[in-house]
Amino acid sequence: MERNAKMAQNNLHVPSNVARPGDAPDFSSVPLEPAGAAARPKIDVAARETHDLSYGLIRVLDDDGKAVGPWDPKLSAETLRTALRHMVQTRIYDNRMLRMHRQGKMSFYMTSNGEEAIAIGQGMALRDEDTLFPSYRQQGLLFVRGRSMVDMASHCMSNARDNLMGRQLPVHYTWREGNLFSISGNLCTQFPQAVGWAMACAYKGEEAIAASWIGEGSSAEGDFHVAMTLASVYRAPVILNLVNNQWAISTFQGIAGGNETTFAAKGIGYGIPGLRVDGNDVLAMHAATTWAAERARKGFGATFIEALTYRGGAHSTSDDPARYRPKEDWGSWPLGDPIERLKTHLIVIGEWSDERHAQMEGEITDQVLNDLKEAEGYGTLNAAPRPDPVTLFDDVLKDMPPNLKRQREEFGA
Amino acid sequence: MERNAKMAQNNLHVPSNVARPGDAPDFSSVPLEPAGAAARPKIDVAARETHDLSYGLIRVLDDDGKAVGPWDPKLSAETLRTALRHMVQTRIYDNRMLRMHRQGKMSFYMTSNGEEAIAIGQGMALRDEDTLFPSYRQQGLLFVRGRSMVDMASHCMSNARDNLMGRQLPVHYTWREGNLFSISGNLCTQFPQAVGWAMACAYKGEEAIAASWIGEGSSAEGDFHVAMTLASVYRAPVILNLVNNQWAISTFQGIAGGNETTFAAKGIGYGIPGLRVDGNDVLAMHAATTWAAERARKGFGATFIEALTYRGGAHSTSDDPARYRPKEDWGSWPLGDPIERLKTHLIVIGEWSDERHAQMEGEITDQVLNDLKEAEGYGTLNAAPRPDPVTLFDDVLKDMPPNLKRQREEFGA
Amino acid sequence: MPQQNMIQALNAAQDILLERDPNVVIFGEDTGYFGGVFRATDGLQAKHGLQRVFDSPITEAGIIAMAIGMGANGLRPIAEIQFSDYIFPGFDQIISELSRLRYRSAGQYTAPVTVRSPWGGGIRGGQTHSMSPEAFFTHIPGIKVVVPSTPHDAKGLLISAVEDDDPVIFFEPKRLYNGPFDGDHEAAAKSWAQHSGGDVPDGHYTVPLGKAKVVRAGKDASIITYGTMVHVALAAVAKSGIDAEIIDLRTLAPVDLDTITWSVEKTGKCVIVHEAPKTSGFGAELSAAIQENCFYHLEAPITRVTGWDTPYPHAHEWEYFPSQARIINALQHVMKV
Amino acid sequence: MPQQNMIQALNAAQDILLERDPNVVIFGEDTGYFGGVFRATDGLQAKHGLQRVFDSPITEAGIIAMAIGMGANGLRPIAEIQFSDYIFPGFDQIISELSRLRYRSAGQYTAPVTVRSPWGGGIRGGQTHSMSPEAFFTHIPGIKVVVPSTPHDAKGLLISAVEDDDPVIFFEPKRLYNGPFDGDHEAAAKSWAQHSGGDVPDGHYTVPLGKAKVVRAGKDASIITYGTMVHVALAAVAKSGIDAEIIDLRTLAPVDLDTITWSVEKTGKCVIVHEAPKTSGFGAELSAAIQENCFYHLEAPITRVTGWDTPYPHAHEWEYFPSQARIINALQHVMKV
Ligand SMILES: Cc1ncc(C[n+]2csc(CCOP(=O)(O)OP(=O)(O)O)c2C)c(N)n1
Ligand SMILES: Cc1ncc(C[n+]2csc(CCOP(=O)(O)OP(=O)(O)O)c2C)c(N)n1
Ligand SMILES: [Mg+2]
Ligand SMILES: [Mg+2]
Repeated sequence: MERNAKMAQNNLHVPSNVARPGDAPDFSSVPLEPAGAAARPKIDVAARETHDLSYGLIRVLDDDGKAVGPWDPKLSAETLRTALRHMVQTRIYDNRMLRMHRQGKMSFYMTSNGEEAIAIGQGMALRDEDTLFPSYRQQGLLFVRGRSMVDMASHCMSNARDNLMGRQLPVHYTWREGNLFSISGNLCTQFPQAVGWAMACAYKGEEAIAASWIGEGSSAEGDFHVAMTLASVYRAPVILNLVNNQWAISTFQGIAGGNETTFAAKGIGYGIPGLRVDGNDVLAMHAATTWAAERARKGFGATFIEALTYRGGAHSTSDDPARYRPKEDWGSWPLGDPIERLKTHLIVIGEWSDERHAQMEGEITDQVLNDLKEAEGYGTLNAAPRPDPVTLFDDVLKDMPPNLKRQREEFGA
Repeated sequence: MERNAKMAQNNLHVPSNVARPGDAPDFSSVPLEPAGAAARPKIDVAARETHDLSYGLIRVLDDDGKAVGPWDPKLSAETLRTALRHMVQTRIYDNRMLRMHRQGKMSFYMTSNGEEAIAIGQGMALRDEDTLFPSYRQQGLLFVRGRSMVDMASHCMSNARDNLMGRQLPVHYTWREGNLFSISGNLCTQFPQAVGWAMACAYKGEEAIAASWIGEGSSAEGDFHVAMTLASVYRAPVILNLVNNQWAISTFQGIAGGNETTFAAKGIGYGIPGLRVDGNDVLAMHAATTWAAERARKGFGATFIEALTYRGGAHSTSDDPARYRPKEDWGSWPLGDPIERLKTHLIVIGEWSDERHAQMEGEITDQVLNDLKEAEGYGTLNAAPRPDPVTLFDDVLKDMPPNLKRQREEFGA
Repeated sequence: MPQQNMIQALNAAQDILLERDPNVVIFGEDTGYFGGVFRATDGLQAKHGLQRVFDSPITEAGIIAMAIGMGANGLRPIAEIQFSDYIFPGFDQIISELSRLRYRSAGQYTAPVTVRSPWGGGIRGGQTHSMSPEAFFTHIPGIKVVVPSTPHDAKGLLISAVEDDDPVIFFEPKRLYNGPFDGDHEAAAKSWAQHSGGDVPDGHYTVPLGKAKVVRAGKDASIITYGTMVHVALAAVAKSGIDAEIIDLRTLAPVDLDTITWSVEKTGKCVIVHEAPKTSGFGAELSAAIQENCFYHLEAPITRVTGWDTPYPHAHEWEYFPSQARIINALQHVMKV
Repeated sequence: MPQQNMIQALNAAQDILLERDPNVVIFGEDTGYFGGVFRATDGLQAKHGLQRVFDSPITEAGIIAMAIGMGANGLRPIAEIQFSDYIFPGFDQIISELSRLRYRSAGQYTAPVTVRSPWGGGIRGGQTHSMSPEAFFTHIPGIKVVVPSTPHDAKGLLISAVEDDDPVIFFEPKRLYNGPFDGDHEAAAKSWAQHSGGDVPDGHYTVPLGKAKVVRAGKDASIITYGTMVHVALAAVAKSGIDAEIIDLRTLAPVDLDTITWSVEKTGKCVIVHEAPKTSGFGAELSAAIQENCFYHLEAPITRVTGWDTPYPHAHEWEYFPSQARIINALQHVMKV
């Protein structure tokens, strides 16, 4: 009784306005600003003047598949086809890897279904010497930078060819040659590290910059604030990206604060321009990144970009989204599928066709199957060969310390 | 040679635009918005609509000592005289304590010279049941809540009457009876704790709220962001205050990000209204707090208040400001001395006089001297009595664990 | 008696706590609607309401800080940290705040917070889902540290922890959630239904904090361990032919030194087993304390079997995770003397 | 040889490092214009420029993270954490990131970061300016931990630390900044000018990491210690009439076990001294390792003299700080056997 009396007046507000299993998907709060409507300011714009950009939505591809407005990056058809190829390859690779996970060939996997335009559009707008600090869901960056799928899959299967010696969970890539930093399993830690990296670029007088990605859920970590503060204070040449795919495992963006504001608007509070961009529009992502990169290279400092998108699949192979969100919700996402949208655009401008698309998909599928098969030849999580176990004692410090030497001996090496 | 070539092109931006010893103080960037100009929105205002308030400055007392504009809290002369008394008492207490520190009666001290209007104006706008989570520089709150100076000084001298048993550095007060939380030496940790406290108020259906204070320097800590995020997501009934006194020990507010934005503007990025208030105007501080408290109590959630002020003295007894800022800079601070401003106002409205003021100062000085003397009777840091040393083993856990019992025995108890 | 796995036991404990005390609240990443990535709060939001079991933003510092504020204000929060590898953004709030609040305020403010966190290795989680960071917490005055090894103890200890007026860090050996695990990763998974530790009484009961349990009596040597390693040690001893006593600490801080010294004085030999890296692991404190207290009874050097001094590897998990073979070796080593 | 106090020695080391390597950068709270609250970087910004020695915002997480990013990108950062009590907001960046970067990237990325931080008690700093958190860091694979006890060693070790390609946590016993302190807080302060450890050569030299130093040879017992306690132990031994050997570890991780075992095997008796709380302090690891390696030479239980298992108190600092008397007691205790 007393408990119930107490409960009756509980005034704690807990956000819960999201469609759950059994409900119809509800995306009424997604801003559908018309493509081409957002202004494109000068790169030296004051953060305060990006107010409208941070609450609106930068879109280039309109509903008819045309590229419109001041943010149109005017990419060549060749470049657009390359983007499409990377996106399709990412999707196919992801989905094959998912299947290989089910076959027990790796311990874990995470797809980027639905978010391909972000990594690809942004990756293509950067230079090779720019260093990337992604989260675990921007595998598209590796395709843009030309990493071999054999190597990628070898890492994921922790096999003898894994450039990380079996030390990391799948999809936590590192690729120094391609200037892709070590992906951490700890959320958001890379954000301020990217700022430090960028500061060192400025210190050395280089033109190279850094770019980092986090999810909207991760933005609640203290490291988010730390990164934004450092980027602002030292005007670091860095692009700080937040991928708002609406979900953080099972929690919706309202739990990360998205009910009360846009994420992009947080930038302004640091004196950093905030851009909210249609994350399923590869042209918009490319354009925003080009703008931000130029700003960074010219010494005007950081840009904060929120990419609005939807997580198409499960969080990872460890969860079942049917337990926390409506089935088939991805299909009703109002910003569509990024691959379809670019494909339509290319067709509309007469540079692509359904036939060519089907042919490309076929080619890529063959190549993915081929490469994954080759990778399997170097072993899988549960089938030799794999990295020599004694290497687990290496790389703790540059030179092996006495305690580890003793332990390696005890281990039997 | 090579080094110099490298140095020549170093593009790292480090803020340094502040007057240093030998320079004339330069406060040209302090916004001198006319008193009364800022609008006073409804308490359910959307955060975005506080844009102008977060970049401007809420002021009530004008240059002639008149209270003007929609933020005038219209306090009675009696209330104003009480505020003045608290402020003068805080100043006198602080300065006597500083002297006692020099006499070796305590290990450390921190004054709030110049910032008295903040603790007093805000404290008086809150209710007794509201819980306060201050930093170490809002001792004025204790005067508002009626704590005895004998007890305050006894804590600072770690004597036998210290309610913290000598366990805390001076000025790190705790006073449960007065609903003043335990002040931490670790910066900004109290900010998210206050949010949790406020959430519990809502959970229990109480009308009580929480309020917390940090310095502008401390706002760079991750806990700042964490507090703002939680307050936003759960619409916690809390007032989050940032005291921008321009300095964090030796670093100026540009190092905390203040060159690129106002601190108040950060609120908006969380969907929390941001108010920038003249921190040396006790009426403005009172009014802003009243507004925020009503907002919190009515279920509209948190408010973020930046109080613009100037640290009149040293950071603490451990530093010498002459090494890092111009001498007598406080005197040129354009927002004046909060005590002088309230005194002038009371005189202007015919409720005070120089004579009464001098008399009050005399009375307070007597009382301070009296109380500090009485406190000394309970011991000082270096003169008995002091808390029984064996109590150092108490209160680690509710019941003393076996390891501590053994250690207490070894200690000789 | 009803059979439950450890997740069910933890879920039942929380259900009972919510039921009995309106001040109990539960929050953490994914703990609300979804019921936690390991399902330990499954169904509790639906049953007890959105305001009592809810999701938090992804901020471990915030989870701890919010728990402190709520706990100081009369609630009794159970805060979940999704993996103990992710507790470190909240470490400052634990060490500087939660653990010291009672002391620095001389008892005026206290926060009866329980921090639950899946802990330890054995699930192929790589370096960020496998850590055993208990040693750090045992070095912090002002908090208690608990690690259960069975569903029965998990429920009873969690109820004790939440009802305790001090902050408790409650580490859950995630490899034991679904069944006892004896270190043989190639064997078929076992279920708690076949294990006496899976007998979990209905309703409210407690297992006291600060009391170790002799899980196997023996006279030749003492094995001091906790968590998953209890089961690995049991299997190792069964194979070793050595009549070793096995002590499951259950509470690491304050540790039950009486039971430990009683056993080691009897056997004169001691092996300490844990998953965490050796250097400055909790085994170091155990070894030091045993040696201080049982010096004249020791017939062989106290030997530690631990994880290596490296980050927790992914592919080489089973070369890292202390094996039955390593425990048997250590037993033989101390017996050789 | 020139006489310097420890601050001057640290300042000189950093000056030399800045001079020799354009990639060395220094930052932290108040380290720039002001030169640090303890003045360890005094004058360095004026001499080397705003971009090489600068102030950071008050974010220890940011200081470490920025150092990681800069260090991975070719710089050699010296990051100051103003008090080691305040290192914990940066603890996650140290344990999850800095310490693991080399390992998890299989050597592709590394960050040669040195974190300097005033450490330890004895200055009436209360619970937030007195901590000795070294044990936490010795439990983290992938970082080195250094604690000097003289100006000479401070300079030589700091140069080694910064030139080392691994991350180093460099704890500075702040009570020793201005002079050797033997625990007698009532005696007049001593100056480094009267101490051989205050002889600090000009210019570049190194003291190797990982090597302990016998600061007093003796045959009756071994005292293993570091930091301020080296001086307290020296004074205690002088008064005790016991011919104890005193080993100053200087590097705690990786620790110089060879020197330790060599000494303990010789004396058969061992006292470990540190300021941090006893339970799971670094003394636990030392005791465990010594007992593992010197079991058959030990004639008495290894004894720990440490801070109590409480937060560091303010008024009762001298009841907390391990005293000469407690060390003498411990020595007598191990000798009684
Ligand atoms: C510090 C930390 N806390 C918690 C986790 C567990 N975790 C992994 S992913 C995830 C959700 C992240 O969501 P978001 O940032 O939105 O990224 P998304 O998965 O949507 O790309 C959580 C809670 C973690 N990896 N690190
Ligand atoms: C976590 C932490 N880091 C560093 C310090 C050391 N410190 C004490 S006060 C201070 C400056 C704080 O400045 P600000 O927040 O502006 O407050 P103010 O002193 O101006 O009132 C610093 C760096 C600390 N106490 N805690
Ligand atoms: Mg997300
Ligand atoms: Mg300040």
